[in-house]
Amino acid sequence: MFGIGLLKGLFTTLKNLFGPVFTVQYPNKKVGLLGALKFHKKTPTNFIKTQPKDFVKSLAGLHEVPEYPDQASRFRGQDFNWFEDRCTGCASCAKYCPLGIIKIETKPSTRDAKEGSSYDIDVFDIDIGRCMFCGLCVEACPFDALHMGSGFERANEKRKGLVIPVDELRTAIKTPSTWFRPQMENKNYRPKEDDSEIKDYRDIGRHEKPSDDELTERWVNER
Amino acid sequence: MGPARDSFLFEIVFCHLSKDPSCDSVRFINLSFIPVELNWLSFSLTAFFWIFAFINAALISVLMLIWGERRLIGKFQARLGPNRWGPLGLFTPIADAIKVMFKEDVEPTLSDKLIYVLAPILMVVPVFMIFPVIPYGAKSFLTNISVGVVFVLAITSINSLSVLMAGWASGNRFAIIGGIRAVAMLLSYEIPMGISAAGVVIIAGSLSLSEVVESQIIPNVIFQPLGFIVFLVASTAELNRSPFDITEAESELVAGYMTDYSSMKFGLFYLGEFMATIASSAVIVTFYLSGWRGPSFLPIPGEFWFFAKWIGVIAIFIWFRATFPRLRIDQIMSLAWKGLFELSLINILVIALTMAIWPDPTSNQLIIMTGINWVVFLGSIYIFGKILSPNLTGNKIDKRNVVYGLD
Amino acid sequence: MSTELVTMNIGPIHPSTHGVFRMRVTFDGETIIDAEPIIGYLHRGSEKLAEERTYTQIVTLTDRMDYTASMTNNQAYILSVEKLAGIKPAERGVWLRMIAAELQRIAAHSVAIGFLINDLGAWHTPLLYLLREREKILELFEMMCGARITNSYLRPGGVFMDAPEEFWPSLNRFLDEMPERLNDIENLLTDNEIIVSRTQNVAVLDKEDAINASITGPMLRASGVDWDLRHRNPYDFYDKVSFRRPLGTVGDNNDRYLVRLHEIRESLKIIEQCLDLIEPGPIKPDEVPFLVRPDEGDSYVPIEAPKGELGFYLVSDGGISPFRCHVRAPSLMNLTLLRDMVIGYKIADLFVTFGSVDVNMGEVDR
Amino acid sequence: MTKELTGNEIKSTINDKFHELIISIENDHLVIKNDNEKLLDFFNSLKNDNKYNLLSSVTSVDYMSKFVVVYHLTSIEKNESIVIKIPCGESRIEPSIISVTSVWRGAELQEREIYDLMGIYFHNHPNMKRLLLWENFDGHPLRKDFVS
Repeated sequence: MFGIGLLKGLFTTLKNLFGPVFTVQYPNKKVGLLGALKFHKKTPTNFIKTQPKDFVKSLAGLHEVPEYPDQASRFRGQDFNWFEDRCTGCASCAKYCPLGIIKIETKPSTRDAKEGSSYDIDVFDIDIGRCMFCGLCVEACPFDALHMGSGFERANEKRKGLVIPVDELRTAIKTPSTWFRPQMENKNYRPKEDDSEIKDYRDIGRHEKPSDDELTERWVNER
Repeated sequence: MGPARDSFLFEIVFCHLSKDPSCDSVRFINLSFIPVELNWLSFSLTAFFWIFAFINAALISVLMLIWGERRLIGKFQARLGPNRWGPLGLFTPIADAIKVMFKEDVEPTLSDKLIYVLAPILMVVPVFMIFPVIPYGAKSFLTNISVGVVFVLAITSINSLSVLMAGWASGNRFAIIGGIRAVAMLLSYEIPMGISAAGVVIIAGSLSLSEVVESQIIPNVIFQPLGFIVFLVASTAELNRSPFDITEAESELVAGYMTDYSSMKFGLFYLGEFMATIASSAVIVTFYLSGWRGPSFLPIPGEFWFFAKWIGVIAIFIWFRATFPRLRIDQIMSLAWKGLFELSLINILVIALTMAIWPDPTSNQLIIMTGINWVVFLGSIYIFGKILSPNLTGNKIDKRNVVYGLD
Repeated sequence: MSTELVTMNIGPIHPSTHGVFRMRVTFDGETIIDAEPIIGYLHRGSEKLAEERTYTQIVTLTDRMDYTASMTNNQAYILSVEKLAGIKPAERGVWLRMIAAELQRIAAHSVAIGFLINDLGAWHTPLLYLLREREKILELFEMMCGARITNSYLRPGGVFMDAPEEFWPSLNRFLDEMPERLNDIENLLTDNEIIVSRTQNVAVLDKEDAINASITGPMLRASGVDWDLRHRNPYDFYDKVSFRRPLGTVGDNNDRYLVRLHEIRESLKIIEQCLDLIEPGPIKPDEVPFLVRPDEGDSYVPIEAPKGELGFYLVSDGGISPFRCHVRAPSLMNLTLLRDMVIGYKIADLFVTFGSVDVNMGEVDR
Repeated sequence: MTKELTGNEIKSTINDKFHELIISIENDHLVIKNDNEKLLDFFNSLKNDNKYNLLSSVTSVDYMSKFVVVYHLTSIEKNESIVIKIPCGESRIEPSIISVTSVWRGAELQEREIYDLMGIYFHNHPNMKRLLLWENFDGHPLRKDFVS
């Protein structure tokens, strides 16, 4: 009968009206008292004492707490992580970059006795304004020195600000993504968690190919 | 001065201004300061007060509706809707309004300047005139004009002129097509709307909106469902709301007749459309949902029932918008002329016949009449569904499924 | 009564031209009497750029062609490279890329259906329901390869990295939930009288015309031609899985919608079979170098992308980058008959037909 | 599995009267002479007699010494595919070839694209204009000697 399809449609939307919402309110969401307590992990009395202003706000449902979308550990983020100790200045990354946005300048090492076997890096600039985050530079790095980052909040007003200079790469907090670094996944390392910062390049380790037994262990027994 | 003072709302303000002895009984507190000789002054002041109050109430209700529509559609679509600005996003429409006001006001070179400016005004002003005649409660109405039904139908049809003016004056091809579509559609839907409203008038025996409400012992939505459906569909079309939003048709005509409008001129169209939704919902509540009448055993004022039903009808419009795609112009026209027009005629015929048999129905007879109306309603919807569905596309609509490739 | 024809430029900036497509349309009142598609607003010269990139680097270019179906673009390109360079892919890598490609097909068809219904004038509701499901697929992709749209997941010989452990339970959950969501979509759309009356018997395309105009993919199958390259020319391991091919009966807009909807269900079945058949092992042969250097020659491997037959014609001169890289873009071919399909119908049908063709301007212009 | 015919197999399928058009038989394709009169007959016979009804792809390659137009044809009924290559424009001055749009409608946009990017003119094409680039664009970018 004419109209049955329309009614079916109306009931489908009605069903969704009372269903869950799928919005993720990045970067922050407004919560009421219960949400605030849950987020801060505090008892009500403690919350009033420590954050009286937030308490009042939360009563009106206006207290803001940060909310981030779930992020996979392989997420190819914007801030590159680079370990200078590992980098030999071979410029593989610069060669494999499809856009040629990595600029490397080296000079013979002053530290190493054998001249020529190692280089000091003077310039290692990555122009992420043109980067498409394909990760080929990371894939090409033979010494696991360059990693994709896990952040994604590098918006800038000027194009110059989109170039990551070598000094920033040296000093930045290192929370690399596990893109093309299976050894980090095997260690259950997850970026974007509280203790995920990697201070020493040795913590990363080098990737060794898993044996067939290990693979069977991992994939077959799993399912 | 006479008819205006029939109104309770008018009287209560008037009597607190004027020392007129005739309204001693109305006053709560005796603060009146204007002597009887200056009654014209108190009269004017009262009128200005109510004009001010009604226009502002209408504007605020539009802001509320914009917020409510966006929130509710968001929920229908399994997302949140606006929630950043103010608690639950309540201030979002205010931010919208400020943004619209401060936008650059562009007038296209090819536009017909005078008509271009007049059109948005004509969109908004008539809608304001509906609110004073609606009976919000047993005594809460501003004026009870004796031809309320005709007045309401006449006023709501003015906006088709405004849409045509806007479309024509813009000098934009999208806008012209939108305007032409609007005229074709709005004029067509006037007819079933008027005829189904006649069914309401026959039952009430009066053109006054208060009488219409008083007469609904059984709400008209139950008493004459066919008329209600026709009126609901026709007023959805009158409001240019989905699934009849071909005049704007975002995916076809960008924004239809208001493609070239910007700034507050666009804001006025926006305002007019939402206000028309509110006004039409109030009309539907009055005509078919027994207005302010509620279950009499509950000690709740009639105004509450009116507003509850009002919000309910608006929610139904929003629900339609969240669910239905748009009809095509030829389907819309054939729905009006091949479907709703006949259905409204059937409705008025049945109502008139039953009223001729029982001119002064008792409650038992009313129940029998309701039964007859429901039988006619289901039967005619079924038959017209059979006849109409092939006519909508000009081809037969069949239930179709895919076949699968053979191996 | 004398009437005047109106010629309008629809696009490149228009809400429902799916990007930067432009049509110069002549109307007689509401009826279309001529329509000329004008394209090129998103031309980025991918084919020329490919001539100065290595074979691995071109993978990143293919992502950006049909940006709603990067995985299948990768697949088409990689298959062509593998044929050109004689690389035998690793089995697990092939299974992984089949899973990825079928997930991508679900995502691409979701977008296609959602925007088709949006072109019909629905206020984004079905679109958002479908994008909600697509979002889950994109999250799966993010787990697999760290990106959601521009995946660059495939490499000559397989994929660059095995799927992580958390991928499999998520995929299973998705496979469990999706059929129910599809039922919701069907309830909302398939029997809806407005949609049915808007789409049935509009823009009918018959078999011979469709084949003659090189139209492929769901559009060809909606016209009733049983031509699915996964079935007729099984690349990867499509010969090891079984699936049905939904075909239309009339070839109108409604059939094109139905075929896409049912293909989503078939893709779910294929993924389930892949999950049963996938076995541990290397995801890429060890001997494939980072710099692929094929011998002189050319190769063309067509695959069934969500939009139709997608193939990369690669010519090698023995160097590290292709001498010529041509993309057989299904979106472009499917536009061939747009003019013939819409003439005589109403303005509103123009956008619905364009939506049902399901073109992606990134692929049309390349 | 779609059968990809070798050069010899293609030669044996096509009508004998077109054998004179064959320049060379390669491993997986046939090289055909750019003969404006007979080419259309040849393609018509491929479509109608040999049932190669789906024109998968038309493209062209600039080998510096010559341009080669490559046709990938598929038969839906027989599930076979063939490749035909036609060299043209040895002098690099206004290379041209007959359009197959009248045989396969699907060539319409692809031939326009080739004209746009490679500069090969197709005779008898209903609408031989640039497709992707704008009207006054100077040069044809996919040519190897193109300098921007």
